[in-house]
Amino acid sequence: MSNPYIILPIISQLFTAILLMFFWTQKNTQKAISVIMSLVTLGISVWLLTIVLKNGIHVTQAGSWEAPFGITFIADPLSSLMVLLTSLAGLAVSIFSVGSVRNARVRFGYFPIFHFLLMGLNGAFLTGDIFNLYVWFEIIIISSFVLITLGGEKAQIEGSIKYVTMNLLASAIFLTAIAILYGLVGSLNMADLSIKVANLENRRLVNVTAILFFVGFGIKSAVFPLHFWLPASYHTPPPAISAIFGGLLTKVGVYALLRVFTLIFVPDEFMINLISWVAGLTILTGCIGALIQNNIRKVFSYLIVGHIGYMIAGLGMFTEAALIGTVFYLIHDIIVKTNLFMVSGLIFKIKGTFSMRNLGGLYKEYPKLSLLMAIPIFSLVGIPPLSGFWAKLFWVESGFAIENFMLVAFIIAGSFLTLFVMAKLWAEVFWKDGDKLPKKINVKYFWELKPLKRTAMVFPIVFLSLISLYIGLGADHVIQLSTIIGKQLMDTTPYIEAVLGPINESQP
Amino acid sequence: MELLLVIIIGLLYAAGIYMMLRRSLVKLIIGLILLGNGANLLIFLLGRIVKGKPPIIDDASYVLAEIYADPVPQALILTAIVISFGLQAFAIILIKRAYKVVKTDDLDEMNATDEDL
Amino acid sequence: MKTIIFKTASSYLLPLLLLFAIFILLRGHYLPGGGFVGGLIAAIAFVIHSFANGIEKTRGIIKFHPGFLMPIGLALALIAAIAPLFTGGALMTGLWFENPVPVIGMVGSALFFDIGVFLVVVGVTLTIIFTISETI
Amino acid sequence: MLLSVLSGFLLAACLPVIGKQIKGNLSILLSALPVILFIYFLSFIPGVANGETYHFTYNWVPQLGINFDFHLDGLSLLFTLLITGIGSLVFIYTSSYLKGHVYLDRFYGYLAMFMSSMLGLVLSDNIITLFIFWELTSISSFFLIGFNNDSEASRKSSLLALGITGFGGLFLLAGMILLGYVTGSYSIVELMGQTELIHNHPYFVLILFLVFMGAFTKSAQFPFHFWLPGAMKAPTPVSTYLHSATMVKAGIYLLARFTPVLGNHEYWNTTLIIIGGVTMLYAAIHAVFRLDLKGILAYSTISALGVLVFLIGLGTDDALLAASVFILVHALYKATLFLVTGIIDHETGTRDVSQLSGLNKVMLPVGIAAILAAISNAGIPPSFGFLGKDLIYEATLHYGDWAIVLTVAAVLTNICLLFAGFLAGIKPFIGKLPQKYEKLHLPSPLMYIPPMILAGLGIVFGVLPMIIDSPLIKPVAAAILNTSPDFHLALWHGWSVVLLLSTITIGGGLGLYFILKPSEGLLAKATRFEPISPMSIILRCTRIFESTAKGVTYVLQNGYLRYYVIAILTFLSVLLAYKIFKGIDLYVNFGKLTEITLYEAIVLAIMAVSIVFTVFTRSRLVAVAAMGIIGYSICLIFLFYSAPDLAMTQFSIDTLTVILFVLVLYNLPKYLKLSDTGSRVRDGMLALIFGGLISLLTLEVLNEPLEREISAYYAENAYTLAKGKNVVNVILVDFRGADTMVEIIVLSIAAIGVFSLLKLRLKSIEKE
Repeated sequence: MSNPYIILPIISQLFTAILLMFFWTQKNTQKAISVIMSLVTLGISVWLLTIVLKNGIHVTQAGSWEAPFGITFIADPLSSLMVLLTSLAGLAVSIFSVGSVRNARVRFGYFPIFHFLLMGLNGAFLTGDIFNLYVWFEIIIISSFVLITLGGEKAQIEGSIKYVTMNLLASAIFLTAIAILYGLVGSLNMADLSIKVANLENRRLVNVTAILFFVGFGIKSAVFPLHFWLPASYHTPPPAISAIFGGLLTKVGVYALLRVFTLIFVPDEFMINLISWVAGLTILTGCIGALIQNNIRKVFSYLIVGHIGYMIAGLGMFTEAALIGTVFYLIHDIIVKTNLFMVSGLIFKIKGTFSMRNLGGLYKEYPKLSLLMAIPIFSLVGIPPLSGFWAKLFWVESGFAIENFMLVAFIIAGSFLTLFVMAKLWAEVFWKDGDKLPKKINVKYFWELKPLKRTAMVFPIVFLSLISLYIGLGADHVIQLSTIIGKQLMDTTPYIEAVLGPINESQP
Repeated sequence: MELLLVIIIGLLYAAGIYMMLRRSLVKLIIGLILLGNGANLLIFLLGRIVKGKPPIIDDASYVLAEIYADPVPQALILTAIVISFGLQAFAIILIKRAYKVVKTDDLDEMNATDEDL
Repeated sequence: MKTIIFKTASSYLLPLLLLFAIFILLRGHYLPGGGFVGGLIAAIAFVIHSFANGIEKTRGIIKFHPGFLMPIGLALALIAAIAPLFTGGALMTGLWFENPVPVIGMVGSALFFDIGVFLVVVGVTLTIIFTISETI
Repeated sequence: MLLSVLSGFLLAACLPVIGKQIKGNLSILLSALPVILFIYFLSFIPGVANGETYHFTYNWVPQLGINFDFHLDGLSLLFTLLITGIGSLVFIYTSSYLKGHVYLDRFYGYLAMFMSSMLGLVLSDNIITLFIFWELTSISSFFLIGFNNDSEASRKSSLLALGITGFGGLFLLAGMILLGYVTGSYSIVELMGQTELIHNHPYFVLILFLVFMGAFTKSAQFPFHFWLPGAMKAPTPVSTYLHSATMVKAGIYLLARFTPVLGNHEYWNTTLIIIGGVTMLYAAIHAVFRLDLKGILAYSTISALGVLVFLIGLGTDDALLAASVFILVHALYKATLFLVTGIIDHETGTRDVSQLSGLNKVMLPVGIAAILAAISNAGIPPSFGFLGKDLIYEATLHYGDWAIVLTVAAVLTNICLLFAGFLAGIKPFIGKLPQKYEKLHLPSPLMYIPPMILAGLGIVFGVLPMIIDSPLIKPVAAAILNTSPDFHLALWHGWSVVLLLSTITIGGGLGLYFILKPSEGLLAKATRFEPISPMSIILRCTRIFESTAKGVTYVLQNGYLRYYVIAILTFLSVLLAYKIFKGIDLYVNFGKLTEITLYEAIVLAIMAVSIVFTVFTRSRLVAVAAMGIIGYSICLIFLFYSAPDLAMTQFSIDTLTVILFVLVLYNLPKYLKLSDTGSRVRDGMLALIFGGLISLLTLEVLNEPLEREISAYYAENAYTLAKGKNVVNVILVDFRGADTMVEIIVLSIAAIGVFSLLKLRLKSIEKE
């Protein structure tokens, strides 16, 4: 059904960013605007998901040019869900930024860029046009470049060079893939592509294009062996920035993979094998990488890689149940990873370091905060019934059903390693006696901050923790939602029909 | 002509990749730019090239004449060029900043973020 | 380079080039050109001026930081893009005035959009170039 | 019912808030919860004794068929009573044991959480819910073992325990899901009806393996037993509650519960007999050499668990009956001994048996409890333990061909266990009281009454077995056997081989007790075998794994950007090459190509030369200039092939890029020749291969016909609908205006980025 207002999540973020640029020098105004507008966007996103679930897929054709001639924006359950998750994480990080981002960074455009980034994410989720997707990706890339280098510290620059290079390489590959796709079928609308690619005779070229897309998106979602930029860079910027990166950026890649490999290139046996192996090795590299790290943010970075592997594994199994699992995990992962990076920021504020060796005694000094932080930590592990657990049910069962024991083994091994890593982290950071550890100087500690700032740092963690508790304990609702999405990923006819109108059955 | 363009595109990709693999940050950025140029030419070529028929409707008529160059790839490339200009400008400035902070453009001196365990 | 001739020439060149830029902007819908190229030409006009007279002078002419052209341009483009939403149409649906305007031709939301592009491009280019020149 | 299971979680959730108020003497009030629950579950006894079972269903995730389905039968009832009963005593005991401890509230929180998880575990009919509670017990155990979190040993032990049980837990999860997949049901009751299907399914062995891994790790079976002695770092109430009476029996519960589903199969029986047998002997012998009271008890617990697994493995009616009785017997005496140990530790400050003796003189009631427990453990009549032991021998003696071997193993185990029990329960209390302990006095009754109750029950049940015979034990056996057995517990069975064996056991054990004196030397001898123990082997494996992980990560994440790029491109090239060359049919359709004119050829030649220049020049500025020429050449190509807008844009962008480069490179030093020839050749090869692949791909795409539906639409409607004549521009601002909108945003962001990158300087306080 047609509805021009589905692009409001994009517009409201863009509006916010432009507004913020007008208040370039007023840092307090900027903070207020950011939080208020994040709330507004959250409201819009809730509205969007509600109407999509109620009335089916909503579409708008930019410029009123009918598809496939203009650019289509489409809100199906998956994309509206992603928009909602972006807004949730966005609101949390916006508040967290108020407490934790230094004024110097605010004066140099932190908030506008942050909202541009969110706009880019929303755009990428809502667009129904492959080239437009590329353009949104570029927004995401450039704003993340700016955010990751904002401050210009040595570590930031070194990390960002890797980040920038890999992402530009990914863009180039993505663009190449689009070029070939256009050269083959002469269309850019994804629903249209879905039909046209399915009708192409030269399957080998289709396969090659699919590989290019896989690698392009694979770099962005950091799968093995394309993930190297992530552990090199995610721990370098300020925690608020890591939080939004860790929670959302790689997930756009996953979203794109899900979208493209269910809608345009339905995986054949070769692709399934490829995706499965990549997924398995991603889980393994990520989790063993996390095992040996000392910097807590690096631990989380590696775990991002490992857990991306899970989601790709769901795609690799390519059954409805496995995709439901992937969607469920996507919801969980965005909330929890964002939260964990904020937790790391809070820990840093309290102790002045990210190094596990030099951390300790948190449980003794801040028992209530520690219990709060335990929620995301153990949710990530998937201690049942917390949120990380449920998706595994789907994957393991699918794995058995299609006799892909390798992936089951990898998922189990990954879960175990995650459990161990997080338990170790807990023991080191929270339990260990903190009295004898070196103290950092020249840091403004948590207890020296104004109460407002402290609240701004703690509240978003509470907020997201409550959500992840809800995902875990109220799993039924989330599973219902994931099921709807999983079904639509397997059966794309409603998507295509929403964009192009009813498909004539007689056509091949 | 297509054949020559195909070779040039291959060369651009190869040169871009080769430059990316060097140790100098400046070469790395140049490599990325070459890669971008290659991709743009690729879109252009794969939209099938037509000589001397720009997609501009002449004064007298209301629609384009029969044989004309495909305007879609042109629009795409235009967008791509502008976007990559933004990214390149940023990357170029990054060289400057990196040089200021790290005092070299040797990429091998910029490994600290992977090393601290 | 900063000869008197160049200085004088550039101060005449500036308005001329700006005019040319606006011309390119407006005719873009019919002939090669458009907001983007127009913006670049305008920016180059200022850059030439600054090479001749120094950045301080050029900034004196513009009065405000060129960076502010960006939000203004973006806002203009955004308004042009979402104007149809208020009447229930889709994003970027063309809204047109009834009658053509001399020189420009048909005036519609697309033109405002192109002007937005123009402003952004000028703002961006000048910001980048000025910032670099200042920090050399 | 749901409330009764979850009440512990609720209590735990409340404690952070109200904990401070009840930290003092009020903490004993918390014991009310387990006591109430105990009474609640007692009320089920009459019904269950009559063969009824109770079922409660509360929806949770009906989508997946995962709900709180609670099923209460004899087996569950026995366990719930143990959990709440011993739980009550432990709660009471703790209020005195940890009196005034700063974190007493947290401790109670964990205990309550554990109790709830355990209740959920034994009551769940749904195997996934069962697994959820299973994992929760592991986690609460992690927190309890690590309770003294300042000590590194304590942290390590808790990690080890979580590592092992969590590892097994995931296997169990897989097993449960697989069971659900095979049978289409997550309900144990329903699974019982599908035994046939499961036994004949090709995945049966896999299911067995997975379930066994879960059970063995949790119940500390060989070779995964070693986490349990480590877990003794926890405060004694925890050892009592979790690591002897309840949690470690979860594995036993699981095996018993699944006996009607998976049991009665050759693989099932053999595996369990072997693992159980090895565990019971191995741990029993180990127990003999320990000096630390808790160490002795830990190993004897492992051994007892081995006995239980062994009995379930035997699988005969006798054996399962013996198992049912032994679960209770063991819980009673072992909990007593642990509580007593706690008291000794609390009062004397040591747990070294060789240091302890004669404590009866200062704490008689404690001594009585300990001695009674030791008697029950030894199986000396008229204790309940005697009954248990009898039944075990009964079971082994009637097990066909292997009866003798199995019986000998059981006797040997029991001898060692008896010894261990005496060492822990009797040795500290008799003999001469060392001088340093003369001033000791009796602890608070809150501490010595609980063990006395437990020990007392051990005797009462022995003398009057009918109290528990049909109300409790029979339904348990019925649940495990899935039929209604016919038997009666009795202390005296008449003269028989079993009695003889009991006598041998007691005699042997006593003999050992009088010959073997625990000493450092003995312990040292035993530790010499440490390097080949499963613990060392497994820990060594994990260390090897960790160093491999380190190695692999170092190699992969080596910090050199170019290797990352190489990895990506190699991956991509291999895949592309594989697909392109698989069934290659490259051809060039010359008819379709446009002709080459001279000036175009010249432009392309210039371009090629510039590319080479850019790559190989030694000067940055030359490279940038050559790059600029490449850009201008592209601009010309655009111009030749009908793209004036593109040409204009390319021209201005190229100029700007070059200007930027020149401004930036202004003060950079010269290129250095940084890479050696080898890597140049390698990179060159890779680059050429990749470029070549792209060229091949392009050629092949060019052969495909291109549909132009979309551009045709634009050509037709650009003027009529969009009122513009420059179609490219119309596309940019109208047809695909959204792209342009985004494009100018990209530019703005880049400008902001450039601005902040060059202007922003952080003060040192702002660097984080």
